[in-house]
Amino acid sequence: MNWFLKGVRKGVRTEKTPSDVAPWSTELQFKGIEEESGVTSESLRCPTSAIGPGWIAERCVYCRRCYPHYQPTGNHRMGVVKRVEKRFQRSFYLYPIDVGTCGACNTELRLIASPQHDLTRFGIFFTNTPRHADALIVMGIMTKGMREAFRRAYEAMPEPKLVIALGACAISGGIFQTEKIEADVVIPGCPPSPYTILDALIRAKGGRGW
Amino acid sequence: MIDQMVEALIQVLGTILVAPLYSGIAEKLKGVVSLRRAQSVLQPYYDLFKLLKKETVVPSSASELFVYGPYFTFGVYVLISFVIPVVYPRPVFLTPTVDFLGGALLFSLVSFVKVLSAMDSKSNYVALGVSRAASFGFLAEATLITVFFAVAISTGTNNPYVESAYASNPSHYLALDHLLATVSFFMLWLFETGKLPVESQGLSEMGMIDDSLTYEHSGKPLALLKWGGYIKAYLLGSVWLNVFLLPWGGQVGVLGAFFDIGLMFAKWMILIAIVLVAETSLAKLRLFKIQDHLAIAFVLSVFSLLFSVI
Amino acid sequence: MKTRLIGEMGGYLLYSDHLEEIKTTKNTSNTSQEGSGRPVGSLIFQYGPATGGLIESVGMNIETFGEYIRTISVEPYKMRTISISRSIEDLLLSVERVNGNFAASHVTAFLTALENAYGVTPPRDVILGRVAQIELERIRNHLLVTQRLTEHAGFSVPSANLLYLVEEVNRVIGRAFGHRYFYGVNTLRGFRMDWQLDLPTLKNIVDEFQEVYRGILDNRVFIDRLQGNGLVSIDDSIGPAARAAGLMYDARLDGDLAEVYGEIGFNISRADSSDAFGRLLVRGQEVSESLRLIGKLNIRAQEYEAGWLDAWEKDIKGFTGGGLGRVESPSGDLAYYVGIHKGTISKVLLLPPSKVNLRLFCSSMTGNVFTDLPFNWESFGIWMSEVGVEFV
Amino acid sequence: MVALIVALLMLGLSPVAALINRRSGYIACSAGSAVFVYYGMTNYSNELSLFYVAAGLVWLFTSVYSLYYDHHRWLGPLYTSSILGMAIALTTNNLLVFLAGYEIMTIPAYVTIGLYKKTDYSAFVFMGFGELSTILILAGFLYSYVVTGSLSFSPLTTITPFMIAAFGFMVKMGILPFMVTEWLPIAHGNAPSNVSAILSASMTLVAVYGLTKMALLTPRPDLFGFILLGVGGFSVFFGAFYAYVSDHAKVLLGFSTVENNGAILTSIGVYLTAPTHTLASFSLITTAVYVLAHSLAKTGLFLDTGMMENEYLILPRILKNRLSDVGGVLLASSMSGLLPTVGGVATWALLESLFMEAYTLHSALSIIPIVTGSIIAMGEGFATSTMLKFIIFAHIFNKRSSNEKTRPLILLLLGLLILAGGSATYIFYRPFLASNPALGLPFGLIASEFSSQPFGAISPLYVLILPSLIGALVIAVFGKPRIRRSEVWNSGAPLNEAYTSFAYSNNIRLMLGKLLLTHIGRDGVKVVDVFWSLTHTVAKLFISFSRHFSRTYMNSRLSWYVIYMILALIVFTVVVVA
Repeated sequence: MNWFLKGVRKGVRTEKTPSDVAPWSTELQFKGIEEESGVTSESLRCPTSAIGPGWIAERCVYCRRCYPHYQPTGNHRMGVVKRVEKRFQRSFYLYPIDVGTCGACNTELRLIASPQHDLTRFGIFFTNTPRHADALIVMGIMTKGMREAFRRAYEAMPEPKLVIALGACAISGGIFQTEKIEADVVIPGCPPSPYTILDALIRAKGGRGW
Repeated sequence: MIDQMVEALIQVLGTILVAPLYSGIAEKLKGVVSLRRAQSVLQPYYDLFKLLKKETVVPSSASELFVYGPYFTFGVYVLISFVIPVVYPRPVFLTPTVDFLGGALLFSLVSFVKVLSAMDSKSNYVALGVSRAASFGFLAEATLITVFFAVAISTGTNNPYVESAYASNPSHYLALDHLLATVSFFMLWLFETGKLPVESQGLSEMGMIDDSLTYEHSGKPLALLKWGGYIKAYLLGSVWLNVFLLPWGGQVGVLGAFFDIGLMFAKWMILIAIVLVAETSLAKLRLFKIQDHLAIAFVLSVFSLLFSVI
Repeated sequence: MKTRLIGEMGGYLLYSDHLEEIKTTKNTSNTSQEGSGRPVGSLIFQYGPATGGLIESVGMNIETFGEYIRTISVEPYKMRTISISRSIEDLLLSVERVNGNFAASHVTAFLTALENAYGVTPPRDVILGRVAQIELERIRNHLLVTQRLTEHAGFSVPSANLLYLVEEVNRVIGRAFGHRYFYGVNTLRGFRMDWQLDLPTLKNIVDEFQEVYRGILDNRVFIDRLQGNGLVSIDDSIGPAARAAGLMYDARLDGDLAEVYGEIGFNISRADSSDAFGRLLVRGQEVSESLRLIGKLNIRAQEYEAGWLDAWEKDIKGFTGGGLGRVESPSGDLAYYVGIHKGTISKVLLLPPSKVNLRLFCSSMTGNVFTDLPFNWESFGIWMSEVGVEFV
Repeated sequence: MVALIVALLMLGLSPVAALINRRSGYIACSAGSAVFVYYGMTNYSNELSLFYVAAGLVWLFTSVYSLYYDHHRWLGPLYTSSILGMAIALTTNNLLVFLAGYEIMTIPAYVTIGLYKKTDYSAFVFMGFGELSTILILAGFLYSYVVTGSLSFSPLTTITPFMIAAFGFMVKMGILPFMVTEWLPIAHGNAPSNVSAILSASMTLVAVYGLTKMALLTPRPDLFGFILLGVGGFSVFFGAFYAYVSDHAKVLLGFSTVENNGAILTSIGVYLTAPTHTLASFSLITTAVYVLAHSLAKTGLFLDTGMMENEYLILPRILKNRLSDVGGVLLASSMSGLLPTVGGVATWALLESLFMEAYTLHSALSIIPIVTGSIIAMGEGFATSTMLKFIIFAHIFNKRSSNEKTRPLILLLLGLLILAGGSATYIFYRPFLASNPALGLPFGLIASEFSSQPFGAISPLYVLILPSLIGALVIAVFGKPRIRRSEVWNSGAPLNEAYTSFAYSNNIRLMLGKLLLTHIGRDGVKVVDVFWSLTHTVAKLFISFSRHFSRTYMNSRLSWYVIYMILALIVFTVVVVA
């Protein structure tokens, strides 16, 4: 009873529009004085050669060495959706698999379930078995131990299904410079903020984004 | 004859089609109380609709049982919805197929087939959950039987419809045996539908009991299992409402049948409210404490039996 | 203060005041022992690597004859190797990503090791800044752990409320440091900070946490899941696990930052039960303590000219040596040893707290049942990411 | 009548035939059994005739099965003569001939177990309890002779003979606290499965028959009836309970027989104590139907174990294929008392009659049927879990398939019989048929009644048809699933070790530790079967006695042992007939 009342009293805390996104998890833009072509990954000592020409979201790990030439714009909608699956419009179940993360992607992914973000209002849910899943969210660098598990998880999922690569490690090898994982949806960031993740997920199922 | 058929149709469709809604509402409210905007109340329908369109992945060594078991269990649930007063207050077409006890036996038939179908996948996670369900089964099944008899014995008939009418009489309603049975059945309902404090639909595989029965299924069979789950919750819940907690207000006649669907909605809002409080203020019991929960329910039902004859 | 054993790092045993080579190999395997041989009807139940119940990938081989856990052995499936043969600044970026949730602790320990190697001490403001980051990290982690516990108990309202607070902490961090996990914040020269730390908001968060925390402690059923669950043998434990058992084990007392902590008046938090419940109690107290400490720091962004850094950049031939850095991460002692040969980094040893906690977890699982496993697991605050890392 | 004579002749010939040629013996036996069934059906006088049908069917299926199973020269003659004994006991109206038949049925069983013994004492234990049973029955019969002055079954004025004999029969039925007599010899003596089947299915059936027959002739006693009722209830619970925690296939089935006999005993108890005549006759029919259900299903399941190489469910190696799988599932569902099978009808009827009695008594006495009913309800819960365990670990969780057709086919036939039989029970409940054309049930309803108006009703036939019909409809509406095969999901790792039957029932060991005296040690979980530890002491005494006996008179050589048995048999028969 006690907690029921507390819950009612506290009320709904889901936010209507995105707000308060950490700058260094958003899109970077050239703000330098000289020509953009003048600055390169080498000249800025970019550890993942994410500069030139322009800023390559997939590679960036936000080490800020390119600052002040490149500065955050505050735009979190960086996800790239290569395949839209309209059938998941109203019911979209995710099975996350961590193939070698530092743990930050995992936490940020969990945080899209926080009352502020509340993935369920978009008809998105986590599930604990690939059999019930519509999308496989893969994060981290592909380690030897997890390669097999990743394959099995993909095998275990019924068609139609999406593969979503989350975070710089998965989509480009990130700071560890390992292989990139092929996916239908690519969500850049190190780690991507909950806003970036939600936005991409919504667009992946045919929505207008967040 | 025709009228009964129409009434039967309304009752059965009113069960199959409306059942998911109540789960949807309950989940929505639970979400709202836990600080979230939460999903649409129609979410269960969306899920079912999507699953019906998806492919079905079958474990390599599973047989037809795995694929078609769910179809059968769904059939049994539909049959039960003919039998017990879940919408319409009078017997409808095919109602006499089984009496109250027969209904209980049909429920255990369902769980029997469900378990075999799930175990056919040979998954250890399914086995883990099944072994738990099996070891609580003896109390659950017993309570279901005794609680159904609790009313049977006070009325002298095992016909649920007569019992409903009988309980609507205030003097019978307030009798100790009826009250005990009511409490007992509610506790059982919490267990049967995987509600707190017994179980909660979480992500952790280690805590699964009922969830394990759908763990390996996918596509259409999964849809039918989930749908069957909604129907089961609706059937048992409605029996509790119509025979135990609120045995009043049922209207007869074809038009009455339509009215009854609305009435059931009203009654269910009350049940959902009760469950909502339970679900949001309780935490999950330790595994072996669940048998205490069930033992209490069982003992209560036995007491109600005793009080009804002495 | 008496010496205590912390753990094993690459062929050495780390004590609170020195490092010594291992002569006799003692069993530090992640396996709990009961009896020998396999009883009739028992099986090895494989849980993981890919689970829905745990945040990270981890494999557990549970020997059971049904519900009752006889022995358990944990294997980290995601093994990452970090090459030390790259620029020290790039290496720093990798160290940040050893464990994202403890990034500040890792970077601080690593940098402290370097600084000790070169025998320099950074300005006070830099050290205060690092302390602040570690304490913020602690608050977030303890909130997260509590949230996980309530989630496993199906305790929906507190669980949601705590997740809300975790997100809020992240936002406070993000506003002040520009990044929610301190990535790219710390450099060899100090640390970057864009805005003042929003202390009032942080205070509100912690106040609300305390309210929730008291609320869940009132719930008998929830407490029942934790009490008597995961009793550890306290002798060689660390961090909250040790303090839950009433020990004075805390790197903030004997680690590299002990001095600063001493000056700002750090009080150790302890409990008197070495089970999951005790660990929750300790975390509950530490959240408030961390807030108090942060309040006293009033940090501001700072860069400094690290003398050793220039030396290193000019690569003076023949600088050879090593340094040890140890801090108290949210889950216990975290230590780095950095060896430098002729001006380049030749060896990095890591002792992550999760490695020790993992051993404690396994030893405390025997006799438990499956359903209590997640509670015990979360109560240690283990992160597999830092266990699976290897510097080559 | 002709049929009976033919049947008895064939059965009588079969042992002789078996001595010459095993197959011919079994064939004769099968034929005889078939005729016996025919006799039972055509001369359907009262519920007792249903026993004939049940027994006949058991023999028929077992004998046909034995054609493809038996692998021991002694087995044929012993098996067939045991059946002959049962036939005699079932069909005679003379007390002593009954007893003779009873012995002819039992003694070969001793020998078989003696021949197949793994542990020396099992045969003796079985013999000991067997003889104890006989002695009690004999005493009961003699007393009845003293009372009535006739050696034939005839109405009695006192219940004492019935009481004495009842205990004798209960020993044979393995009713609590004699549970051990049921499973121990089968398991430890490891009788061949076809003998296990007749031991567990039809030998107890004969005991039940005797009990019922006596009951019919006795003025309905109140108190004693309630005792039987209660004891039956507890046997159901403990039988099912111990079955659930057993991992030896035959022990499990043996305990399940205890459970079923308990239910049957309860049903007889209801008959004896029923306040109204209607209820009495209802429960009598129920008794017979329960016997039918149990005999058929139990036979099938034991024959199933005949296809096992290893009798421990922990690592079962059973020759399985689609046929035996389906058959096994059907049999198990009947054993768990699920509609629409015969077992389901029986369970339903038993519970109804118990609670009807509670209602009609409507006094403090109602407590007994209510408590018993509740205990039985719990037992049924265990029974379901137990049968699931058997099917899962004997059939689903093992991959060893075979393409043998015959024996699995027999299993399937039994399964189908038990499934269709549920609707056939309609015939036996003749006085209790109802219908409701208005609601679409013009026929097929069985109504439970304690007086004029019905208490409840079921229609096994409709339950048999409707769900599958609706299921088919669902397929028609939503279509068949689009299937792709993939390995089982084991959280990303290959599935190396499968869940074991021991682990399946371990929760109960941990939860009900007080009842099982569970002890978790370095080498796993140990539980103590309380009743076994009781009876074991009795058994030990008997063993030491018979050891001594056999050493002195039989030089512990089996042939002598056998000869002694046969002599004993002959002598006994002579004495009786003279």
